[in-house]
Parts: sequence; C-alpha cells; structure tokens
Amino acid sequence: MKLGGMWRDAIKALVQGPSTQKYPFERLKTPERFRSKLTWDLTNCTGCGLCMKDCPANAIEVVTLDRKAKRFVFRYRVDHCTFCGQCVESCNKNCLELPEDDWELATTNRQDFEVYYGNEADVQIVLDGEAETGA
Amino acid sequence: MNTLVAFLTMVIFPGGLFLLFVGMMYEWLDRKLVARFQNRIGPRWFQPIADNVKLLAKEEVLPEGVHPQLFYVLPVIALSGALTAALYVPMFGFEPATSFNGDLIATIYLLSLLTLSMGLAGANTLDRYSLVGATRTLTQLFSYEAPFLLALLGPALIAESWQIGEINDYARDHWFILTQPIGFVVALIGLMGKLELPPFDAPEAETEIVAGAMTEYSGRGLALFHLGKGVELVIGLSLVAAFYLGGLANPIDFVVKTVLLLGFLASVQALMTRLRIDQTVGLWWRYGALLVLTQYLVVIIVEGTIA
Amino acid sequence: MQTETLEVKLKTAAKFLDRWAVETTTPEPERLDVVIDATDLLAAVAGMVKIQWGYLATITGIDLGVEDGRLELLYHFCSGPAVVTLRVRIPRGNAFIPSIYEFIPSVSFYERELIEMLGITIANTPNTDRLFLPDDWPEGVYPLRKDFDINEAQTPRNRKANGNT
Amino acid sequence: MATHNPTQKAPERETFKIPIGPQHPALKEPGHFEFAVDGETVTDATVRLGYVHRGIEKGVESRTWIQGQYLVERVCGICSHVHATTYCLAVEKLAGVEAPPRAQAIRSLVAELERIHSHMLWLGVAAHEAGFDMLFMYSWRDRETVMNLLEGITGNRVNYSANILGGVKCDITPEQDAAIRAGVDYLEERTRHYLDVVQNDTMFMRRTKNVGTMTREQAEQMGVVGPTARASGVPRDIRVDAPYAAYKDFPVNVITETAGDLHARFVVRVNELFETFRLIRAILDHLPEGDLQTRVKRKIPAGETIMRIEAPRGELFYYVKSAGGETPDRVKIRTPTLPNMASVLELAVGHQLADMPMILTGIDPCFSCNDRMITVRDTHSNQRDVWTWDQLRKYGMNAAQ
Repeated sequence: MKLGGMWRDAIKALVQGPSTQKYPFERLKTPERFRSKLTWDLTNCTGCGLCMKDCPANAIEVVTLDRKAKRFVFRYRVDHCTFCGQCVESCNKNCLELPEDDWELATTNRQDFEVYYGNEADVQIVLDGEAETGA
Repeated sequence: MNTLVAFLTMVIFPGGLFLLFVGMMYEWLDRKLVARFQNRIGPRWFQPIADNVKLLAKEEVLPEGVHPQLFYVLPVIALSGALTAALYVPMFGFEPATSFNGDLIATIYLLSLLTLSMGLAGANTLDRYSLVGATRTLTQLFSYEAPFLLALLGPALIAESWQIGEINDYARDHWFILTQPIGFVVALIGLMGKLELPPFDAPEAETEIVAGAMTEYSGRGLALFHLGKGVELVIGLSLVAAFYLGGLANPIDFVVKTVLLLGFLASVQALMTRLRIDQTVGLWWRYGALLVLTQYLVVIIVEGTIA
Repeated sequence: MQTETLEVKLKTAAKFLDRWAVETTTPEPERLDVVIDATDLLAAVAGMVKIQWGYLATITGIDLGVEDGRLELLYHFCSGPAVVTLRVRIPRGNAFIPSIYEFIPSVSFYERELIEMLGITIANTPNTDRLFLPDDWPEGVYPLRKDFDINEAQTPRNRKANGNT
Repeated sequence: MATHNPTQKAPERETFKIPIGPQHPALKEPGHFEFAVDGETVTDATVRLGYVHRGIEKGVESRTWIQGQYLVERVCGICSHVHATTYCLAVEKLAGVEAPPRAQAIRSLVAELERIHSHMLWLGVAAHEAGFDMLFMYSWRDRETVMNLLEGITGNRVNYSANILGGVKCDITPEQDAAIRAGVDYLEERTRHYLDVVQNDTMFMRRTKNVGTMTREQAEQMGVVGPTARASGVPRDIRVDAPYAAYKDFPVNVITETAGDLHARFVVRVNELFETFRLIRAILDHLPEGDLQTRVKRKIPAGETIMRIEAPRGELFYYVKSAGGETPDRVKIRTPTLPNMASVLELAVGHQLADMPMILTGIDPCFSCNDRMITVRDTHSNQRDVWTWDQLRKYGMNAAQ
C-alpha cells in the first residue's frame, strides 16, 4: 500500500521532457515494410488481372487496350486502397510495389486520389474515353 | 483622485482585469505541469486566454426548460463573488485593497459563491448529467467547507485576528506550516476540493457525467465560470501561502510561494486516482475534520500553557 | 470435467445425445455433429445443461438456399477442445423454433440475431426487439437469407438520401 | 424530470436514468447504456448496441475467399490479427492444407505482440475511467514500443495484414529479432512497474477492490470468456484447451485469479503480459526454419469447419462453411465481448454510478466487434416515481454518507 505510486515517473518525465513526437518538424523513419502508395511497372505485366480480382477494396482496375501489344493502363484509387498488400502477393510477375516513403497522401482535391500508370498516350486514351462516357 | 485610484485598483490592477489574466496564467501553469508529469507537451501559454476569448465570442445556447434569468445571472454571480473576495486578500503581495474586522469569514463565503452558483446552475437545467453533477457539487461543498474553514481559522486563532491582512502580517515571522502542519495539508487539499481538481473531481468526472453541472453551459456563461475558477485558484493559493508559508510581503514572495504550492497541487492531481463522491465525503469527515479538530485541541492546550 | 480427455468428452456427449439423434457424425477429430428434430431440441439442450457438458458458444443460423427450402440452426457447445453441435433443420417457409432461454439465459441475443437476420420465429424468447439492424429497417427483409435483395433493404432514411422514394 | 429516449418503448416505470453514449467521453466507441439510479446507486442497466454494425457476415458472402480475409480483419481495430488468423486457419482446414511451421510460429508471435498491444491499451483506458490519467498516459506511451515493433514486422500499426491464405507475408529478420527482444525487455520492466502500481497504489485500490465482483459460479453460469473469466478463477484459455497455430510447440501457462473483482481483472491482464513476454522469447528462440507460404487454391472444397482462438479479450469463435465455390457460403463470427457483455449489466446493479465506466471497461468491451443489444432487468423492488430535486439531493447525501 502506498500513495502516488508513479511519482518516480513524474520526476523522470520532468527531467527528460515530453515523449511526444513533434510530427511536421520531426519525422521518424518509416520501417522498410511500411506500405504506402502503390506503384506499377508495365515491363512484366501480362494483364492477368489477378491484382484487380483480389483487391478487397476494389482500388485497382487494369484497363486492357491491346493485350498482344501489351498496352495496359493501370488505374489506381488511392482513397479506396487499404494498403493490405494482397495485390503485391498476388502478382506473379512482381509488377507491383508498395514503397515505404510515400505516405503523406492527404489532399483537398478528390482528383489527386485517382492515379493512372502506363504509357502517357494510353492513359490519355483512357482518360478521353472516360470523358466521353461521362458527358 | 481617490475614487479614481480605487476604481483602477478594482478594475485594472491588482484586481479586475489583471487578476483574470493571472488566473488564466495559473490555470495554464497547472495544466502544463500536469502534462509534463504525464510526459506530454501540454498547452502553450496563451491556451487559456484563447479558450476564454473564443468562448466569450461565441453564442450562448439557452437550453430548453431552464429558468433563463437564473441561467444568465449565475455565472456573473460566480465570477463577481470571486473577484470581490480578491479585495480582502493580499494579492500579489500588496496590502488588501480593503479590509474590515472579520473579512476572513466574508472571503471564505464569497469563494463558496462560485461552487454554490455552479450547483444551482446544474440544478437549473433538465440535463441528467447536470443534475447528478449538481448533486455531487453540493455534496462536496458540504464536505470540504467545514474542514477548509477550520484549517484557515487555525492561524487566525494564534494571530488573534479575523482580518486577513493582519494575519498575513503576523504570519511573516511565524511559519504556521511548522506549527500547524495538519492545518496546512487540510487547507491545501480543501482548496483542491473547492476547485474540483483531481482527485476530487467527481462532480465533473468526465467519464461518468460528461462535465457535471457545467454540461449545458456554453459560450459566455461557461467562460465566466472558467474565469471564476481561475481567479479562485489564485485567491486560494494566496490565502494558503499567506497563512501558512510565512505571509506575502511582496510580489516576488507571492510568485515564489504560490507557484511552489501550485506545483504541489499539480503533482497531487497527476498522481492520484479520482475518488468516488462517497469516498470524498468519507475522507473529509472521517479524517480531514477530525485531524483539524485534534490540532485545534493541541494548539489551544499549548497556547493555554504558554499564556 | 477439466481432466477428461477429448475422446471421453465426445463419447459422453454422443452417448447422451444418442436417444434424440437422427444422425451422428464426426466431421473433424474434435467435433461431434448431432442432427436432431426440432421437437427434441428443448429436451436435448436441457439435458446438455443438466449433465453440465460445456457451455453454449453461439447459435449459427444458415440458409440452405431456396431450392433446399430449409434453414439450419447450429447450437455449438464447447468444452475444452471438444465442440458438440446440435443441428436442427426447419422449413424455410414456416421457420419456427422454441427458445432455449429457460435453460441458458445468455442465449437471448443469439436468438434475437436469428429472428432479425433469418426471419425465424422463436417461441417464448423474452425479447424480440431489434438487435443489429436499424430501427427503421423494413419488416420482413432478412439479410442473411440467400434470396436477400439489397434494394429491399433500403431504409426510409436511405431512400430519402438517395433521392428515390 | 426523467426524459426518455424517443426510440425506446414506453417505460414500465419512471426512474431517473443516466444515459451513457452513444456519444460520451467515457466511451470511445458507440454504445448506448442507460443506468437507472437511486441517488448514486445503480438499480437497473440496459444497453442498446448496433451503432457500428457493418454487416460483415453478409459482406463476406459476396467476396472471394481472399478478399474475405481483409474484411474480417476489420471486424476489430485492436485485435485485427486474431480475426484474420482464425479465418485463415479455418479456410486452410477446409482447403486441406496447413501453413508451414515457420508461418504458424510467426502468426503466434504477431498474435502475442498484439496481445501486449491490446492489454496495454486496456490498462490505459481502464485507468482513465478511474480518473487515473497518469497510468493512462504512461501505458499508452509504452504501448508505442510494441506498435512500432508490429509496424516493423508487418508494415502497419493496426490491421497488420500479416496473414495470407496458406501462410504469412512477413518474415522475421535477425535485426527484427533483436529489436523485438529489446522492446520486450523494456516492456517487461515497465510492466513490472505497472503491476506494482496496480497492486499497491492505495487510491487506485480503493476504486478497484471489491468492485464488480463476479464469483466463479456466476462466471461459469454466464459463460464469460477470456481474462474476465480467468479473473474469477475459471481456467478457460483456448491456447491451452485447443492449441492452434504454433501453441502446440509453445505451451502457455494459464493465469488465473480468484477474487473476481476489478482488481483481479487488472492483475490477471498484467500478469498475462509476463506470460506473453516469455512466449515471445520462446518463439524467437525456437523459430522453425522453412517456407512462409503454401499455395491455397482459389476454390475451396465444400465443407464446414469451426475455428476457435484465444483473442486478447477471450474466445473468438468462427464457423465457416464453403459450398465449393470462390466465395464463402456462410461465415459466423462470435466475438468475446458478446458473452462478457451480459455480465456487465448483471454486475452493474447495486454499484455506484461512478463505478459504471470501470465495470464496463473491466471486460475490455469492443463495440465494433460486438454490436448487439441486451436488456437486463433487475429485481430491485425499490421503485420510485419521478424524482424531485429534493429527493435526488437527499439521496445523493445519504449515499455519500
């Protein structure tokens, strides 16, 4: 039985200063396995669509323009993504990667959450196509 | 000219505005210290000022089913009670602005006005948290008031005066903390009960009854109650320091002593678990009051033998 | 009970439940499934409670589909590693089962879940209020049935929000 | 004076009711409790849950087996790993495959780290409900250690996604091994200190001793699980009763207390932390070598299975049925909070209002796990009509003295 059993902690805290991390001014290094914004590499992709099928959040869409010519556009919705990493595991060709450092994703513009990967010309075709159907 | 000086004394310095400011500073210091004890950063120095400015600027919502006049007037009474009490206390180490024989009792009751107003304010609304909070506020008032009063009367008894100013002068060469340690502890803890600081914060225990009696208050009313509490904190600390820590001779004396006391209060707040209201009452009546009375007995006997 | 081995536990239960069993299977080493008639449910549950065989973990309700035309209720009793399941099948159209509340008071919320999720009428259960679903959920729409249609489940508030009244 | 929630049916009697929730400082998750009070003494308790019901059981039916794992992981924000593990183990059983030993060991390791995280979080929350913010702040500060470890191993602080059907995604590297050991050493030292505080701090003891006492008979009758049952002397732990994942190779000692009050629940949970530290070191010492994953087909053969796991809060029960397709036919989840919740309302009656948040937190409730509705009516016959202010005050005073 004692009164104020945590007094040692209190004194220690006074001497050492707060343990709070001052976020925007000080950043901790994210661990190597941290999952942030998905990246896609066209080189090995076969357009099998397993990533799209397995994504639990429907964040991925692989648009096939021409399978033989390997013209794929990878549409990725960052705001839908739950960063579970299943797509990376599902991909047999290692086209997908979740890097650890691109995690400050907050934005005021909804459009920023829609990311397209692929050849610039192909992306433009997909974007135009969308614009046509949307109108 | 005299009226002008009196006016300034009351409204600007050391009473009135300056007192409100100091109250907010002491509140900040208290919050900051508790935060630091808990290994947090805590608020910046202008946080209480920002809080109060924001609250004062905001609309005051009149809840359904309250007595409107009472609802508006209670915070004013609370704050004015606290500010009036400051006139009889040697604030910042200066002589009390005004005094009369027996102002000690008047001060203590002016200070109780805040608690009483809060209790009434809680009872005034239909809100169930407010009602329970009001019950607890008043229950607590009945429990700490007597020991607190008795603890402050201890030094008065020796100083043979009921005037705060005179006791303060007398206490300068008599450190009552040494001769009446129990009274000191009871006075300090009574002050915590009065201000509803943890561990005596059952009346506003946020995990049970949200904000207690204050739940329905917003805007100006809440700000006035807050300011009143800040002022009361300063007055309470000055009283205890003046009576038990060798009096308040000058501003430096005041700052050193009251800040020391505040540090002690903050550490108690951080280290203790909130008491249930029945435990609070039990503590006060079973231990607080009895210990003070015992000390009285000793003081009277010792005084008697010396005299 | 604690010292009994898995086999002994399962054997005790199997022997005890044999008088009501329509069919007894052991799908996995630690499990025993006993199919019983709905009319025998009360007797079987009362018996399990009386011989103090484990505790009721939960009741699972399954819709076997429109073609099959039946609902299945699984009363899972657990004791250490052993799990004994009483399987009761009732017709989909006339889903009715007696409450086992009088033997196991904590069963109330499992039964209420069955009521609103699968549309089963449970006799003598003390409380039939809404459990999971919103207060304005339409009557007669049971989400865990296989023929559940999300469009039927629109609550008035949702409908208002979606603009289709 | 007593106003009533319009969504409730007409009350049988007029009482002074204190509502807690769905938005309330004491509850960080939504749930609506109503405590009828007699002065400060609680005479009746009811609860309405369901504010965060997301239809996960139905949702899993319309997703593939793989997607289902990430959905059930989100049943609970704190013990997400145990949900995914239970699901994976059940599906693997159905598919007739077994994850490699190393994967099973890592599953257990992450589960134990999660137990530390959950218990320390609970310790903080429970202390906060008692008004002991100091313990709250410090236990949450130290919880960061284990969260950083989990982030390092799995890549996330909550919803780790460490599992995948047929194994785990993440390996333990030698650096991580060292980091975990260092973290566990630090936490063990801190936990020893917290045990000392919980067991010896006078003020804290006054709020926990003999509050919400549940006898062993009551515990068995109500079917409570997990630390709540173990605090009442019921040695019920699935890790021991029916070992899963790697617990066959790493046996667990069951921690029990006999008092059954809030204090016992504190002591049981803190002591369980020491057992967890021991387990983590044992797993790290004897981590089996080998693969991390085996292949699981996309179509799971028809069948059904039951999987039980010891979550930080108690027994987690999964019933999974496959019709042979790419999606589950039925997934039934019974979380540990559900059987424990009934005990709260049972225990509430007769206690002080001030003890309510603590009794409620004593079982470590998880509303997002649970979301059901329970009503318990007591037999307290002292029914009063509408309370007047005088009566209330008088009762407050009487209760206080």
